[in-house]
Amino acid sequence: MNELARKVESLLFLSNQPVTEMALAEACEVELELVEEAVAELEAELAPGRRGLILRRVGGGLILASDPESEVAARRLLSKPRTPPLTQAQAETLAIVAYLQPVARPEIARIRGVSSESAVGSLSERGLIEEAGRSRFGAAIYRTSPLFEKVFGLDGIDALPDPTRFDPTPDDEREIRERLLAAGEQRSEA
Amino acid sequence: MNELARKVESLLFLSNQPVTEMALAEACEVELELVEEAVAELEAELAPGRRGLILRRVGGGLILASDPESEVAARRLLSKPRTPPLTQAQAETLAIVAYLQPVARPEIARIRGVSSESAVGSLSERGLIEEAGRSRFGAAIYRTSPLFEKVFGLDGIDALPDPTRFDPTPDDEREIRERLLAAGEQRSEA
Amino acid sequence: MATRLDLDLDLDLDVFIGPFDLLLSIVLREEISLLEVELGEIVALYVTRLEEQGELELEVATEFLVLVAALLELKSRLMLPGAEDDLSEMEPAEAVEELVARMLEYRRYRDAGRELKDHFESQRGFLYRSAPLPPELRRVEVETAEKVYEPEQLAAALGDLLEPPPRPDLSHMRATVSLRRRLSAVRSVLMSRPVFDFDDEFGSEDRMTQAVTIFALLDLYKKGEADWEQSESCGPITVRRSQAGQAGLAQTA
Repeated sequence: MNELARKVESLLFLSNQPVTEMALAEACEVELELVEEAVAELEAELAPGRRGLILRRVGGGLILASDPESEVAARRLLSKPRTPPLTQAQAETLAIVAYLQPVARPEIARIRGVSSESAVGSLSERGLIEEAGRSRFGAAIYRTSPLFEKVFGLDGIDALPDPTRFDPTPDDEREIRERLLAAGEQRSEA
Repeated sequence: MNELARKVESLLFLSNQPVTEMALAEACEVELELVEEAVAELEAELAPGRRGLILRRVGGGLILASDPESEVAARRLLSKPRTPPLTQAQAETLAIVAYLQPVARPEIARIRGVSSESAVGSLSERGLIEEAGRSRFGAAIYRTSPLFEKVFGLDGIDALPDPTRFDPTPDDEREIRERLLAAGEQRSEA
Repeated sequence: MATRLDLDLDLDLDVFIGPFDLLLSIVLREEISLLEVELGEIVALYVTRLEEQGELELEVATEFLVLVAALLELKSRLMLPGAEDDLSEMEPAEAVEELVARMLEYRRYRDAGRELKDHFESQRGFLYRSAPLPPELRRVEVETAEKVYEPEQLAAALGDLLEPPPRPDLSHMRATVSLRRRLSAVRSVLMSRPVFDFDDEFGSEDRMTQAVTIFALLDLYKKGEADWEQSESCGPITVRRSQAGQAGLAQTA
């Protein structure tokens, strides 16, 4: 590998975000064409099956990733699955997704009365909720995952307990949704 | 590269900490000897000057590092300036902690002749030393941290230069002794 | 390391005037007792000299300070009651040995520090990756996952969300009282009764309403519609419809 290809490999190794060829060229203070050549060389070196690393193009940039073949071993070595207690924001968000699923992100925000991005993000990252498509307006729609049912010891979503403090009239799900939205609107006005 | 060597490379890529060969063997569910062979293969592949990555033995384990050749470009890309060099006070204090660890703060002060609070503070802040409890008299006791070994590229504390290298020479001793005692004589003779 | 021990410092103390190293030899020969030497003054002089040379970085130990610190320790041992017997017998040679040992010990770490410093520089080109694990490795695997959360937590959270929020507490906000309304309130009383006692009519209102009513009275007085009097401070206020006010009141009505 030539010096520039080595340098590109170093830079991609150190960066945990995708890096564009332009950014690589600027960092190495060379012409873009040279970087493109170097990337091609590196790409050939890291072709699947050759090394433990692979070169991926993600969102217009380049990123090094580990070979998926090693995932099981990596999990054994590194994975310390975390199941920390849920924060109130996470519990509320998860409850909304669990009881109303599928539910779009703006609806979660309306019910909680606050933007719920960070809670949705951490629940997705932990694999408790997952995207189930997009709404007509392009908003992500969420549902709970199979992992959710296992970590809550639920035999299916129907096994969720009745919401506590909820009056016992046999309200249907639609009514819960409306009541949640109504309460949420009052919250965001307050 | 064979499959196991590729796997080892993947695992080292994913881990931010040095990994022992034993841990690699357990993760890959193979015999230690096989991992050692794979590491040898990887070591040859990543010998300095061949790739952008270098395999290093640090802190009792293996870790991937970028080639120092790409340091300037990497700092530019990640906009990470170099940390300042060690000051003399920090270097002396670090030497005392490294060679005498665990060592209490008053002992550091006794050797250096000055209270070494700020040096101890900045070394702790840099993560190079850490508290390892309290002495009977309540003084903080320090030792070097795992980061120290990583930053200094040491495969464990035993890899520090042999302390006898710093033994004062008989000349040093004679010089000091004369300086302490001879002034009066010289002057009275003069 | 070929750095010579630097002990050059001119002293001007009560017991001694001259260079520090001379004092040191004299002390070590026990011609002056260490107990009589003001070590603090010596340090102060040394620090002043460093400052004059623009080198004042107190964290930087120098052999000079190591030596003074060692002397200080010897001196404090001399001053300890009871310890004196042992130490008064300390031969000058022993004190010298102790000082030499301390100086040599310091040199050892000074030199090791220099080497560590160089080593640090030589290693700074190696950079390590610090990236979080990919998300799939941070997650619990479905197959091995166990129950860790209580579903009741979700039921409770949803219950909280179903509860409409409590009505906002507005007690900290001041209710507004309209001057116009108070004007018409006073006028309507004046219509039915030409003379009245303020407290009888408005004493049951809250303080704010009473205050605005007083403003209304002031306004009516200015317009010539009403007179009022209070014979003593904080006493009753008598309000009286004025002659000139008749016409106005009639109009308003």
